[in-house]
Amino acid sequence: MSEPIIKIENLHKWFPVRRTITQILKGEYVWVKAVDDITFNINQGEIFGLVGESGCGKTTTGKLLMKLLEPTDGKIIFKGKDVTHLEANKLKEYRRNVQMVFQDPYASMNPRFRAQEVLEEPLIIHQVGETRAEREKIVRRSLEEVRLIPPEEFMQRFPHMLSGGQRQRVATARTLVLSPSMIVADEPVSMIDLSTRAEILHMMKTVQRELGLTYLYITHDLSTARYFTDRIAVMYLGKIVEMGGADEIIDNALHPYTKALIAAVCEPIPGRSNIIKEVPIKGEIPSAANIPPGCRFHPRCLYAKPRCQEEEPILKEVESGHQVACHYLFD
Amino acid sequence: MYWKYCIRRIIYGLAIFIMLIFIFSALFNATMENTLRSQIEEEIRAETMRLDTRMTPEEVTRYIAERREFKQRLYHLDKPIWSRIFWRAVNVLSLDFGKATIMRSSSGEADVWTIIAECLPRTVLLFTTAIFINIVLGLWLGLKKAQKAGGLMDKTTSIGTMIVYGMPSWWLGMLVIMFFAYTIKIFPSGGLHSVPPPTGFAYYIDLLYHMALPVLTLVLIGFWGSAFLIRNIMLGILQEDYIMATRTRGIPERKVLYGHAMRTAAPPIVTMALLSLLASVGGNIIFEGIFSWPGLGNLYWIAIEQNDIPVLMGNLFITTALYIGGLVILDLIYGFLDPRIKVGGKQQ
Amino acid sequence: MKWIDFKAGIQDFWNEFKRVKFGLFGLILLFIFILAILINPYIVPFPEASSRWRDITYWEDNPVSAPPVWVNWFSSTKRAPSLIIEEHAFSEEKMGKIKLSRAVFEYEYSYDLPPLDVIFHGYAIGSPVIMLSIERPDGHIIELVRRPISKSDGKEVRVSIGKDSRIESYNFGAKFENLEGNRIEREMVKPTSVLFSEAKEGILVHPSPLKGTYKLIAEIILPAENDVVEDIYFTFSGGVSGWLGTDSSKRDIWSGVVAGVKWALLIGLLTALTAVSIGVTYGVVSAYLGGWKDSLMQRIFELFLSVPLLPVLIVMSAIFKPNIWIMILMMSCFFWVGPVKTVRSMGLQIKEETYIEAAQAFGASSSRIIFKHMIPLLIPYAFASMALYVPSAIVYESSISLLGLGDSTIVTWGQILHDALTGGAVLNGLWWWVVPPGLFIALMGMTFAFIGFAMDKILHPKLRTR
Amino acid sequence: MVDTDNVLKVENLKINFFTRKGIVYAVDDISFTLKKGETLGLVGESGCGKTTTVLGLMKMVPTPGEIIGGRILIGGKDIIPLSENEMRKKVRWEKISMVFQGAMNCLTPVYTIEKQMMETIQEHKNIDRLQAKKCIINYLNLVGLPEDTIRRYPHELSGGMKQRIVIATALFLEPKIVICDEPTTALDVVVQAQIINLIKRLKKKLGLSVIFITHDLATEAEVADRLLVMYAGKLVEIGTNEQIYGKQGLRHPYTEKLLKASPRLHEKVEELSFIPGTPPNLVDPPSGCRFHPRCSEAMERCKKDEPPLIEVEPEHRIACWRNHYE
Repeated sequence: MSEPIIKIENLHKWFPVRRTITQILKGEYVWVKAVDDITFNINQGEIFGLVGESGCGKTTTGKLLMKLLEPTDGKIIFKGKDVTHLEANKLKEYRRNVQMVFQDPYASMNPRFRAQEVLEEPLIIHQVGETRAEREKIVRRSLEEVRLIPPEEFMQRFPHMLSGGQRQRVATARTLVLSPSMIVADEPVSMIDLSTRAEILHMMKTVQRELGLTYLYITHDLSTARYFTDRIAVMYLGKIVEMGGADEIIDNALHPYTKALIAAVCEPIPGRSNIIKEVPIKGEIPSAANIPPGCRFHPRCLYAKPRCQEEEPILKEVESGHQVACHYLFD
Repeated sequence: MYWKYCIRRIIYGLAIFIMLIFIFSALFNATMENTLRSQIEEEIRAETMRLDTRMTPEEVTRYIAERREFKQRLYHLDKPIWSRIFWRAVNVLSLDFGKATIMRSSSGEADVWTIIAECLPRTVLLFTTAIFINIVLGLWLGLKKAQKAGGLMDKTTSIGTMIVYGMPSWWLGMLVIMFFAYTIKIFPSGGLHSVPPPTGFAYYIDLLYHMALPVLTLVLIGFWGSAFLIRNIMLGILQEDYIMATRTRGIPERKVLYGHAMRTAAPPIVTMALLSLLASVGGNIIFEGIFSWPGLGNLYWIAIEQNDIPVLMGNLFITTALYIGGLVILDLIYGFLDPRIKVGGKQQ
Repeated sequence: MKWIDFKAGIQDFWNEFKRVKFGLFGLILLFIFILAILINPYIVPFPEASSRWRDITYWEDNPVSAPPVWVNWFSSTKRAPSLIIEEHAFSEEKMGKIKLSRAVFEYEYSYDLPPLDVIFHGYAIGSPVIMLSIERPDGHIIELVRRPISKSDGKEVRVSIGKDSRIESYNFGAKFENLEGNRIEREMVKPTSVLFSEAKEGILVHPSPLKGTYKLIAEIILPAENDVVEDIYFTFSGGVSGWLGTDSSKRDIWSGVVAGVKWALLIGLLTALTAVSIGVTYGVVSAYLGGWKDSLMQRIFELFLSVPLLPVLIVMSAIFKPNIWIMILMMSCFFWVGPVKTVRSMGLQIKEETYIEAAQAFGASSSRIIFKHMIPLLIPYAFASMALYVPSAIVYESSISLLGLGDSTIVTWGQILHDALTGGAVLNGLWWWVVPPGLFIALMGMTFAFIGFAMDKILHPKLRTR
Repeated sequence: MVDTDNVLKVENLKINFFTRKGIVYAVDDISFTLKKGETLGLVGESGCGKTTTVLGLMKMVPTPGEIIGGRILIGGKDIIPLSENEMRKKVRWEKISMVFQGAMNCLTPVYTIEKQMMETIQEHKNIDRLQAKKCIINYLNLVGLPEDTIRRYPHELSGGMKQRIVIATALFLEPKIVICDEPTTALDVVVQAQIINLIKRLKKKLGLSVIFITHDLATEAEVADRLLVMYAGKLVEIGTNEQIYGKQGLRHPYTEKLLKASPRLHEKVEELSFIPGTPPNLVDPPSGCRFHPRCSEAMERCKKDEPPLIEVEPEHRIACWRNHYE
């Protein structure tokens, strides 16, 4: 719980936008800055949460870590090795170590594959297990790890024959067959009914403890993030605005955006139906192609000052492990 | 926003046309050059006949060689192959299709472009009339079908669509002629107008009278398909959330159907109906031969029968131009009807 | 995909398909077409029609432009149909070295209009003499033809009474006819109409049929020991002939149309199969690769899309005179654009599916993703569109053939229609020449339309009505 | 007798879907009332029949569904016998309007906002365009949108803006009842909170009665005065906000479990509980209490007999045998 397993340094991902003819003639480029200079570490055996609204770049970050996208700039260092740009065979090796759980478990499995085939596929791709029997043993073991017991009962089922929770278990089991050291989980429970959501989170946590895994948990839901993660980074328009221990961030949020996010969360507590609870934020999130200058949050910030329009704030440590990027707090 | 889209689409269509012309020129280069060479030889032979009889045989040979060289240079036949192809394409693009070997225009000219220009409006007239009637009928029937999808009418007309699906229009044309022109003798068997053509207003009546059978055939074959297509598009849209939302707002069904649903369906309906009909123009073109309708399609028949390569090629170029033109117009209409193109993409 | 899953998949699809009635009907029609190919020799009188369509000797016993036999059912004047009589009473006499054989064929005539011709067939070796005569129900015996055969080691003998017995028939008729009022040219006499008519005045001018049993007698003189005439039979060229009549070149249309089934199926299925396979792969690859490769592939696709198909095929056929295989190739070369647009958009959708991303995250190669994950999903669509391209391919081939640009070594429906058109069938109302081939094109198209639309209906649940 | 307090009263509503696989009992014998000026929450897992219930209230159940029984009283008048035409002209949108799930898809893409709203106004009210336009702008301002929005096409607007337009459209005929079917699910957290605030504010200002549907208990806690909990086409619990969310109290096991399964922001819990199993198939629902196969406290009786809704305290009714003898 101390060594960083992965270090992200100044990572950028800019997507080019189709330009008009005049823009081409003038040599102007237009970018959607999905991820714009982020730096963070994830320690061995830790659950790291990445929180933000849709379009803030959290999923792009996950895909960059998965090497499903090539970063525009910056570095990714995994277990001391630079993995920013990898050749095909090295990439394959890297992918054995880092796996991904997707938002929609049903969509993440080919509907024509049986659970067994779904689980076998990574083994076939990575040529793990010489024989069918050997592969089947691995499949069985990983199904047991996600508490689908007995495994035989589930191996022959198609995804549509499984319940939502079972599907996400199979999806998790699939990431485990290659015994990775890190798993990127992109909103693994947002598509699952409330009644089973807790079940999946519980299972994922148990597996993590048993196998000593590291998670990057991507979510828009602060309440599950608090329950599930050790540390949280809050993203806004491609940047990390606040980062720190999960409890620290939620109980002691400093950045105005984080505060707004926390205020917006609904909770099953009685007697709130008559109160209009103000969310301290203005307007809606702008497009990532059109990022405001200075602090990118300033057009929506209730505390914005002239300085915020000009100068971009950087992450500063306020307490040990708690970093915030805001001018307002330090003035 | 919209005019930019228009210009882009037109330029793009032109580019495709130019490219196709180059490809055709390369593909049919050998045949066309053979025709050209024999045409040159023929001209030279005709010239030698008129020569002074006092010339010596050597002089005649030299004369022929000179003329041949001159003419070949004139038609770029002395250049390397890629240059010949290039010049052919350039000629085509400037509407210079050369001279027909046998065929003549009604005024007796051998210029291919003149021959084609005579036929072009007739084809356009016949097919646009048919397309128009097709769409009107198709819309009417398609809407009815979509409204009561799965009903008896929908089912039977869908079966009708399938029955005519693989029916060649020219075969139906043959049957229609046999029946209407030869058995009960109420329509002419073909042609553009009576001989001699009547004058004044009667001319147009006569023209309509001659158009009746071919148009009837095209509509009989065509409108089932457009009705089915329109039904499917409408059915898809009628299941959208906003149709339900509009209904709950208390908007009467008539307005939901003819307003919201039809208006949303308009761009795909226009494209799909026109596209399928455009394809049917491409596929029905020899249909004209059956009715002796002297349009571009009939020209194919005659050019093939008389083996007149320049006319055949010229015809192909014009048909291609027409076809691409149709595709471009289609996209322009689509863009006009769809606010997402007309007003521009998502708000930035 | 494992076999058992494939089977299960097919089973599921079949269960869905069974519910679509018209789809089943299409399947039945297709089955009938295939059956027609398999039992072709048993259902047509001229099983070699396919290979000898343009061989006039194969058809010479048929009447010219005769309507189908079933026309008799609806008509008050019955015409004699085409017929072959092989059965005969045979007797042989020996007079020294010379043999005299006598074969008697019985012909039951009960029609209003006589056959157009009666032809004697045999196979002769040596130099026999063949004498044909007819014994009418009224007892008259007429000697018709006396034909010596020049020395041969074996050849087909064909004696046409209609052609070779004009004088004999005239002479017979003239005995009854009042020739004063009606001057009749000998050359104008139709022997069969004299021979099968009542022996009374008007036999040459307004003959009335004499119904009853006729005996056709063939007497053969075999002058040498080894001379033989064998395999003898009579053919009658009827006033009606075959299930679908004959054309102006005496060809049996039913045989031709049935022979066309296999070519139509071949052209349609082969073209659709090649074109759709290319199109689906192209669309998926284009969708999967994305970026500039996708753009480039799309531009190429649009170039092909902008080609007016039939005119180009016509011009190419006129200039290159392709055979049927090249023609199929040519059509495939343009047909493949058909499914591309839909497949690409479906491919783009599938590509966005998380399981594709998941496979990428496991390090699956592009080809694995395309062939293992994407194409299997498109197979039902591919089959449906294949079914719908079959009729187009058939119609295109017919159109080209209609212009007389088809492959002349085979017989297709389009070619029959071309012959009909040039033979003036439309003008002369020879409907049995025009209707059947086109009807078969339409039927074949309908068959595949039924199947294709049924599959389409299953594939697009949004269009389901219930 | 006209019930002055209840703007809407539903009695024994039954809606079935007649599908090829069999009859789906989507809404099975539901009764409830909506009081003037209150927000009634309707919660349940996906597929439990929430949306079907409210579509039934507008008589807009999509085919092959049908209302097969019950009464729907709006202002004391049963609307079930009304003809389609009467519904369209007098009830829909004038008395009861709806904000749909997925507002993004609820606007016709080829019409401007003005045209769509104008059409609705003119269909119901006999006023000229100028007045109508004023009214539209008025309501757009009310939901916090600028005036020039009326010239826009739907694709030019963000999700939150579209949702606001849909809300404005639902309100401008001044209906007494507004149904909100998951109006916030597709939106981001912050926008969600904004829309919820908007609905609350408008409710107060215009004196509306709102039925608010969601699958999320936490969201419901923020808006609903009273709650209906649905499970597999049945009502299992009716109670006030306090009764459902309060610290102590009697709850249906299903509600109880759902509550324990929702994580809370300001309370660190080590373990969340969950409900095993999956919601039943409504073609062949379980016998007795429909929740019994997933209930940890199920008794023998639960398997056989269906529990009725029993009042356990004022305003609070629960359908569970556990409470029957208490």
